[in-house]
Amino acid sequence: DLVIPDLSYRTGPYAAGGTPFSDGYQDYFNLLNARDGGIGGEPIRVIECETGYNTEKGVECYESTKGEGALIYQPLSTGITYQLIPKATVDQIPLHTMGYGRTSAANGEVFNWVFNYPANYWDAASVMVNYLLEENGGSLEGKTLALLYHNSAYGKEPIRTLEDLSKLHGFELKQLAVDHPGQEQKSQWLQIRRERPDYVLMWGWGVMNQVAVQEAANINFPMENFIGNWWAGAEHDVTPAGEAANGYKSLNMNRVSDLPVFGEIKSLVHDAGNAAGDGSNLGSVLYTRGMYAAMLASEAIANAQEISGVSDITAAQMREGMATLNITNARMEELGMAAIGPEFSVSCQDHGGNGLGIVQQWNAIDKTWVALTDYIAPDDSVTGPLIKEDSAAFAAENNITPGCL
Amino acid sequence: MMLENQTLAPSDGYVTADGRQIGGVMMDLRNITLRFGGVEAIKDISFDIREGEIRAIIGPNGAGKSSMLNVISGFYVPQEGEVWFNGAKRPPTKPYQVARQGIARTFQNIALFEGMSVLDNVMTGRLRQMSSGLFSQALWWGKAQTEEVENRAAVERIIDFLEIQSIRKTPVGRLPYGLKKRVELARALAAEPHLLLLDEPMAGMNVEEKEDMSRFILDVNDEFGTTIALIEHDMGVVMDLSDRVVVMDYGRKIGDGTPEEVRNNEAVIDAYLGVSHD
Amino acid sequence: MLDKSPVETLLEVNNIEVIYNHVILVLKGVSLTVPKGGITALLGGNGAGKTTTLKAISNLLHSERGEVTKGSIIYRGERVQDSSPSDLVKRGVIQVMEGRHCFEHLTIEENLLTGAYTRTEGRGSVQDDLEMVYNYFPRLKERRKSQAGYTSGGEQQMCAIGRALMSHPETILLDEPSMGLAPQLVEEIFTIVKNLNEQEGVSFLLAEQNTNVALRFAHHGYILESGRVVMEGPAADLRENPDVKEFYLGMSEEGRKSFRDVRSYRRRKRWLS
Amino acid sequence: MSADFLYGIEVLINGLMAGVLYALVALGFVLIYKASGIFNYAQGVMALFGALTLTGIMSGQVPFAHLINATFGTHIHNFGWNVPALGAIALTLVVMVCFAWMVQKFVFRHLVGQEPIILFMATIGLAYFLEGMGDLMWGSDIKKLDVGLPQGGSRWVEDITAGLGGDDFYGFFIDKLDMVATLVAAILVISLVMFSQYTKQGRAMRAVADDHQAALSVGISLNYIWILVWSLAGLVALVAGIMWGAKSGVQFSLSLIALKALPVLMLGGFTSIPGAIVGGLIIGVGEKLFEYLIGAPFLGGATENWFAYVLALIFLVFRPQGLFGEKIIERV
Amino acid sequence: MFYREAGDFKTSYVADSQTFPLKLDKVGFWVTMMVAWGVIPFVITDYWASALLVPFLIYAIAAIGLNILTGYCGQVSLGTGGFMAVGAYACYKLMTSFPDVNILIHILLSGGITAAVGTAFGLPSLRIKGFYLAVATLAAQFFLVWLFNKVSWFYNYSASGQINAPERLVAGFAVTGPASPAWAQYLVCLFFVTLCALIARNLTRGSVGRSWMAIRDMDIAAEIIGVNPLRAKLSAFAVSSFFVGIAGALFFAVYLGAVEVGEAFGIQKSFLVLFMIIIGGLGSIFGSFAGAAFLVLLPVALKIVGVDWLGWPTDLVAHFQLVIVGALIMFFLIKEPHGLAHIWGLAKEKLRRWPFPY
Ligand SMILES: Nc1ncnc2c1ncn2[C@@H]1O[C@H](COP(=O)(O)OP(=O)(O)OP(=O)(O)O)[C@@H](O)[C@H]1O
Ligand SMILES: Nc1ncnc2c1ncn2[C@@H]1O[C@H](COP(=O)(O)OP(=O)(O)OP(=O)(O)O)[C@@H](O)[C@H]1O
Ligand SMILES: [Mg+2]
Ligand SMILES: [Mg+2]
Repeated sequence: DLVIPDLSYRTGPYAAGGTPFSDGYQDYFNLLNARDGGIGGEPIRVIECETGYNTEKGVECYESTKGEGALIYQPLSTGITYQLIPKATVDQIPLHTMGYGRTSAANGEVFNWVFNYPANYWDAASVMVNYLLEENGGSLEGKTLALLYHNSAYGKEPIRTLEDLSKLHGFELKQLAVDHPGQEQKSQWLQIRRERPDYVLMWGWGVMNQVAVQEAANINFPMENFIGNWWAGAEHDVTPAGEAANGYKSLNMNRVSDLPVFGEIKSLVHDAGNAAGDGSNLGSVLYTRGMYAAMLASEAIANAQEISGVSDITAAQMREGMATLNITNARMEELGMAAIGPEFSVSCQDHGGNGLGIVQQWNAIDKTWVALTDYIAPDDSVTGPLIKEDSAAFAAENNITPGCL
Repeated sequence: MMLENQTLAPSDGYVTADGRQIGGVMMDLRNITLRFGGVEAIKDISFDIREGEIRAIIGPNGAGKSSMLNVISGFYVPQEGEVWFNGAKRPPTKPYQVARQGIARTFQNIALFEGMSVLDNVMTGRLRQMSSGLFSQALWWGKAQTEEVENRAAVERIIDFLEIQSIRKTPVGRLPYGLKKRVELARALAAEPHLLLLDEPMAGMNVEEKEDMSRFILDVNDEFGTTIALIEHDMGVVMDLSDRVVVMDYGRKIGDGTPEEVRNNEAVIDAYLGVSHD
Repeated sequence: MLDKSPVETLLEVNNIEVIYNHVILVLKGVSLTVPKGGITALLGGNGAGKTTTLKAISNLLHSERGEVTKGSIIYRGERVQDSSPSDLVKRGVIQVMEGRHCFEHLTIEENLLTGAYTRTEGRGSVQDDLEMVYNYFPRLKERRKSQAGYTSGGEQQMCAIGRALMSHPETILLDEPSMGLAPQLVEEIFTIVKNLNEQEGVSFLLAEQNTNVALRFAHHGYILESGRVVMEGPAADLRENPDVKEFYLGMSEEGRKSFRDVRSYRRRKRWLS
Repeated sequence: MSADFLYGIEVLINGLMAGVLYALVALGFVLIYKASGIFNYAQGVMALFGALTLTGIMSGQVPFAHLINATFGTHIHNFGWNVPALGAIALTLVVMVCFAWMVQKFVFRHLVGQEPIILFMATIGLAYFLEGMGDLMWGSDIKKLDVGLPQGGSRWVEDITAGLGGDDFYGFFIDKLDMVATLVAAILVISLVMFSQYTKQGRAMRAVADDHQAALSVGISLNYIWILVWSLAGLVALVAGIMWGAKSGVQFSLSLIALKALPVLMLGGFTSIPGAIVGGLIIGVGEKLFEYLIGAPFLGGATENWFAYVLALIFLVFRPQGLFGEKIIERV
Repeated sequence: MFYREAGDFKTSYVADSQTFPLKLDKVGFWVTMMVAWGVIPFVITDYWASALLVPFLIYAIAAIGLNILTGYCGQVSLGTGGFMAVGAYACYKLMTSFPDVNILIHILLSGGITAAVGTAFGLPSLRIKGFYLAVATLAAQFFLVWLFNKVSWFYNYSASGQINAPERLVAGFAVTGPASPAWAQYLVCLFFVTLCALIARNLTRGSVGRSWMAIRDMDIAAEIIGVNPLRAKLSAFAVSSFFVGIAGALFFAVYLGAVEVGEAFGIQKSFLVLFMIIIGGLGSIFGSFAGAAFLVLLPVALKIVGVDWLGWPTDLVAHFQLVIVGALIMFFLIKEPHGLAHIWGLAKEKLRRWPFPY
C-alpha cells in the first residue's frame, strides 16, 4: 500500500488552521480509496499523527511513521519543516512544503528531497507587489507599504524580498513585528493609524490574523488596502470580526469555488462515515488547500507509478514522480477541480513551481471569498537570485555539492 | 562620655557569686535604640557581656529581648547606638559576617532547616570552618573530601555531647519540639562560637528536659569557655544559671546585676516577677 | 485513684491510635475523658503525643498527613471523628494551637474577629466579647492595629487565646499556653482560664509542659509518655505522687534542686525501666 | 500642540486601557492567591473555558459532540436553539460555580497545608485538564463571541479631539470595547475590595491565606471559603474571557493572556486587589510608551512582552513585595 | 525482608556519606549503568533515540539543573527555556566560529557561557523572593528569546532566523547533523547526563549543597547562621544554568539539529522542565530523572494506546492526553506531594519494615 503520513495539528494555538487542512488532505485520499481503490490500484493508507504545531512532537511523529514506508511528508509548519529537511534528506523521503517552509528549497539541486511547489513566500511577496503595481497604474513610487509580520522565522521570510522590491519600485517599507501569539496589537495598529501607510501587508497565522482584522476595522483602516498572505486568508480569520471584515483581501495559491469533487467527497466519503473530521469544513479555504495538496501528492504518485512501472512505489520513486510532475488545466478539470491551481511543472532544478497566486476578497455579507484576479506571476528576477544566494549558503554550510540526483 | 570610661576600664577581674573569675568585656552595647516604624522596641539601652560569663536577659513579653539579640546578630540595624565587639567598634556588618566572627545563636521560634536531616542541619553550623571551593566539591576531590570528614567528626562529637545520636539521619521536620530545640543548640555549637546567644532555649520543656538543657549550657560554658547570652522566662533557670542578669521592660533597661540584686530590685518585681520568687 | 464524682462526661477519647504519613505510629492507644466544667491537664515530655492527641480531637490531623486509625472520639455522646473542624467549633470545641499560629497579615483586632467567624449573633455581642478579651489582655488593646506578624511572642500567644474565646466555646483545647510567656503572664493566663472555667463554665483540656502551674489549676491530670497514658488521677493526687514530684515538678526529697547542680545528678524514670 | 506629543498622549491613554484588560485577568489571580496562597496558573485557561462555555451555550452547541460522534457514529452538533446573551452568561456562571465546587472537592481539599509550590503545580495540572476538557466539550475551532458589546474606535472621541493638533493629527483613538472594559473592571474592583475588607467572609479569606491550620482551628471552613473564591475567580475569568474573546474570537490563545497578567501581578503585588489595577495601568502604559518611543523606532519592535517583565522587575528590586503587596514578614 | 539496612554497618564517615549507602541500591545503580552504557547503544533505533531516549536524557540534564536552583536552593525559576536558548545559541556560534574544536568542548563551553548569563539574571534573587522571583525570571525568558530572534548575529544572518547544526565528529563518528547515527547521539547525551548527575550529587552532599538547602528552608536563619546568601544563591544560579546550558546545547545540536528560538525555547519549555522536577521530586536527583521520564514517556504512551490500539481520532486522543496528564499531575500531588522520588523512598521504607508495618 501507499503510506502517507499526515502530520496534523488539531489542538493547540493553530488548531483552527490545522484542522481544515488535514480534513481536506485526508478526505481526498479517502475519496481515491473509495472511488478508485487507491492510486493505480494500490490502496492508500493515511497515518495521522498529531503534532500540535510543536517541533518535538513533529519529530516524534516523523520518526514513528517513517518506518512504515512513508512516501511523502506534508507537515504544514515551518518549524517542523526545518527539522525534517536534513532528516528526510538522509532518510531519502521527499518533503512537500506547499507555500511554507524553507523558500530556497525551490532550488532542487541543493534540496534534492524537498519540494515547495506551487509557490513560496518570496513569490507571495512579489505577487502582492505586482498586484499593487497593477492597481496603481504600474508605479508604487512614493507609496508606503507596511508589513505586519509574526515575529518568527515564518513571519520574517518576506522581508528580504520586500526590501529588494522596495528598492526596485521606489516604495517605502515599514516593518511591524507582532509577538507570538499576537493577541495584543494595539501599538502596531496605533502606529499604522498615525502613519497611514497606503497598504498593509500581513504575514500572520493563528490568532494574530483575527486580531489584526479586528484592529484594522477598529481604526477604520480601509479594508481593501489590507492584504494578507495565503495563511491569512481563511474563513476563521475574518468571521470573528463580523461585518467589519468586509473587503479584507488575501492571497491564495488555489482557487476556492464550488468544485465538482466536493460532491463526490460528500457522497463517497462523508456520507459513508469516513470523514476525517466532523465534515463541517468541506469547501473552506484551507480544506480546499489541503485537498489540493493531496491531489498534488496523488498525481505525483501516479506519475511515479508510470515512470517506475510498479504500483507500490518507494519513497525514492515518489521523489522521481514529484521531480517530473506536470499539472495541466486539462488534468485538473478531469479530477473535478478545474483551475484549482495554476498550471505548472517541476524539474530537477526547480522544485518551486511557477509561484503564481491570486488575490481574493472577503465578502462578509455572503460569507464568501471572491477571487479578484487571475493567477498573477511573481517577479522571478527578484526572487531568483535570493533563492540562489540562500541555497548556496546552505550548501556551503552542510558540504553539499549541488546537483541533480 | 561617661559610659565609655565605665565600660573600657574594667577589662580584668570580675568575680561571680560562686567565686568564678570572669574575663573582660567582650560585647558592649552602647545606647542602642531600635525603632520599627512607630514602635520603639529598644530605647537607649546599654549593657555589656563579659568573656566567659552566662548573661541572662529577662523581661516581660514584647520587652525587646529578642530584638536585642537580633541587633547583636546584625539582623536588625539599630537607628542609634554602637556595638563594640572585642574592644573595637563594629562597623555595619551583615549577619553572616557576624556569624563568621564567632557569634552563634538559636531562635525563639525554632528556625531549623526543615527539609534537611539533623546531621545536615548541624553540619550547616560548621560553614565557618569549611572553605573548599565549588570546583573541588563538584569533583569531590582533595580538600572537599578531607574537609567533609574532619568536620563530620567534629559534628559527631557535638551530637554525642547533646545525646542526639539516634536521630542523626531523621529529617528535622518530624522531630518533636524539645528535640528540635536541642538540634538547634547543636547547630549553634557546631560553629564553635565565642559568644552563644540563646533565645528561650527551654520554652516548652518539662523539668527533666530543662535540667538536661541546663547541663548542656553549663558544660559548654565550662568546658569550652563559651560566653553565653540567654533569654529565658523560667526564673528558676535564670537565677540558677546566670552570672549577671539584664532586665528589660517596654524597651527600657530596668535592672542589671547579679541574680541576687535583680531578684530584690523593686522595679523588676513590679514589672516582671510579680510576686517575689521563692 | 479514679475520680468517681458523677459529673457529666463531655469528651471521651477511647483508645486511639494515630499514624503520620502512613508509617509513623505516634499514639499507641490513648484514652481520656474530659468532664463538663473541669480543667483536665495532659502532661508529658517532648514528643509524648500531647499535641497529636489534641489535634486528633479537633480533627486537625488531616492537613498534617496524619490519621486516627483506631479507637473513637466521642463528644457529648456523638462520634465526632468524621466531622470537620468547623463543625466542631460550631459545637463548641475549639483548639488553641501550639506555637501561636496567628494570622500574620491580619491586625490583632482582625485576628480576634476571625475567632467569631462561626457565630451568627449580631455585631453587638461580638463587639462586647471583643471588649471582654481586651479586658483580659490589655496589652492586645494597645496593639490592636498592628499586624500580628510583628508582635512579640507573648502578644501572639494572648492573641491566640483571645481569638479562641471569641467563638464562645464550651470546651477549649489549649496547647502549651505558657510556652514563652513571662511568669507573671503565665499566672495571669491560668487565672483567666480558671475564671472562665468557674464563671462561664468553659471546660478545658490543657496540654502543658509547665507541670507546676498546670497541676495547680487543673482538676484532673493525665500523664503521657511515648504515646501512652502512663498515669492519671486528680491533680491533687498527682501533685503528691513522688514520681511526678521528681520528674515533672523538679522536687526531690530535699526540696527543689538548683539547676546549677544538674551536672552532678541525673533523673531516671523508674516506671519506664 | 504638536502631533507627536498628542500621539504620545494617545499611546498613553491606550496603554491605560490595555492595562485595564490585563488587570482583569490579574484580578482572578489575586483573589485566589489572597485566599489560599495558591498561585493559580489555570486562571488563563479558566477565562478560555468560561468564554468557550458561553459561546457554546449561546449557540446551542452539544457538549462533547465530537467524542459522542466518534464513539457512537452519530452526527449530532447542535441543539438548534440560541440562548440570549444574558441568560447564557447566567448559565455559564452556574457552570463556573460547579467547576469551583469540583476543584475544591476533588483537588484542593486534599492538598490543605501543602507548600505553595505544590499547590502551584496542582493548578498547572488543573490548567492542562481544563484545556483538554474545553477542547473535548466544545471543539478547538475558533468561535465568535458576540454578547452585544460595542467595538471599534469611538468616532465621538475622535471628532472632538481632532481639532487639538494640526493636520497631522487625526484625533484620539479609543476603542469602545476598552471603555466598557474599564467600567466593568472599576465596578469589579470596588466591589471586591469592599468584600475582602469589610465582610466576615472577606476577613476569613485573608485568614485562610495566612495559615490554613489556624484558620481551620478557629472554625473557618476551608471548603466553603475556597469554593467561594474559586467561584469569584471564575466570575472574573468569565468577564476577562468575554472582553478578550470579543477582541480576538474564542480559541486556544485566549488562555495565553495569563502571561500578560503575570508582570501586572508582580508589580501590583500578589495580594492586592487595587494593586492589580494600578499594576495593570503601569504595565500597560509602560510597555506601550516604551514600544512607541524606543522599541519600534530603535529596537525593531515587538518589545512589549519582555519589557513588561523588565519593568516589573525594576519595580520589584525596590519593593520586593510589589507596590501594594503585603509586606513580606521577615522575622526570626 | 527484601530490603534491609540492618547489618549494613558503616565503619567510617566516608562510607556513611556515600551516594548509595545501601547495598541493594548500589547494585541497582551499577546494573542501570551497565545497561545504559553497555546494552542500549547496541540495540537503539532511530525511533527510540529521537522520540524517547535522547529527549529524556537531555531533559534530565535540564531538570537536574533546575532542581539545583529550585529544589535545593529554593529559587523558583521560569527562565529555563531562555537559558537553554543561551546554551543552544552559544553552541551554534562556537560550532560555526571554531569548526575544528571538538564539539564536546563546545558543549561544555556553552554551559559555561550560560552559567555566566544565568548568574547575571540571578542577581535580583538577592532581593526578590518566592513567586515574585519566579515571575521575575520570566523577564529573562522573554528577553533572551527576543534577543536571539532580533539580533541576526546570533543566527549568522540567515534569512529565516533558524539555526542549523552542522555536522561535527567525535572520534570519527558524526554526533551532530542529520547523518549522525542514533547510538552516537545517545552516547553523547548519556555522557553528559552521567557527568552532570555526578557533579550534582557531589555538590549537594557537601557544604555548598548544605548552604543551598539552608537558604531554601529558611533564608533569614541561614544568613544568621553564617551562610552568605549572595554566594549561595549566585552559585546555585551558576551551577543550575551550567547544566541547563548544556541541555540547551545538546537539545539544539544533537537532538533537533535545527532550531527556532521562540518555538523551541519558549515559555512552555520553562514550564515543562519545572513540571518535571515537581512531579519527580524537588531536591532529588533521582526525581529529576523520574520526572523527565514521566513527562517524555507519558504523552507518547498515551498516544500509542489511544491512536494505535484504540483507533481513536488523533485530535480526541490529543485532547484526552491533556485531560489525563492534568488529572495525573493532580492525582500524584494528592497522593504524594513530594514527587515520584518520595513515593519511591516511601516504598523502600515500607519494604524495609516488611513484614512488620510499624
Ligand atoms: N506531621 C508529623 N509527621 C510525622 N511525625 C510527626 C508529625 N507531627 C508529630 N510527629 C511525631 O509525633 C510525636 C508526638 O508529637 P507531638 O507533637 O504530639 O508531641 P508533644 O507531646 O506535643 O510534644 P511537645 O511538648 O514537644 O510539643 C513526635 O515524636 C513527633 O516526631
Ligand atoms: N520586625 C519587626 N517589625 C515591627 N515590629 C517589631 C519587629 N520585631 C519586633 N517588633 C516589635 O518589637 C517589640 C519587641 O519584640 P521582641 O520580639 O524583641 O520581644 P521579646 O522581648 O522577645 O518578647 P517575647 O518574650 O514575647 O518573645 C514587640 O512589640 C514587637 O511587636
Ligand atoms: Mg522574644
Ligand atoms: Mg506539643
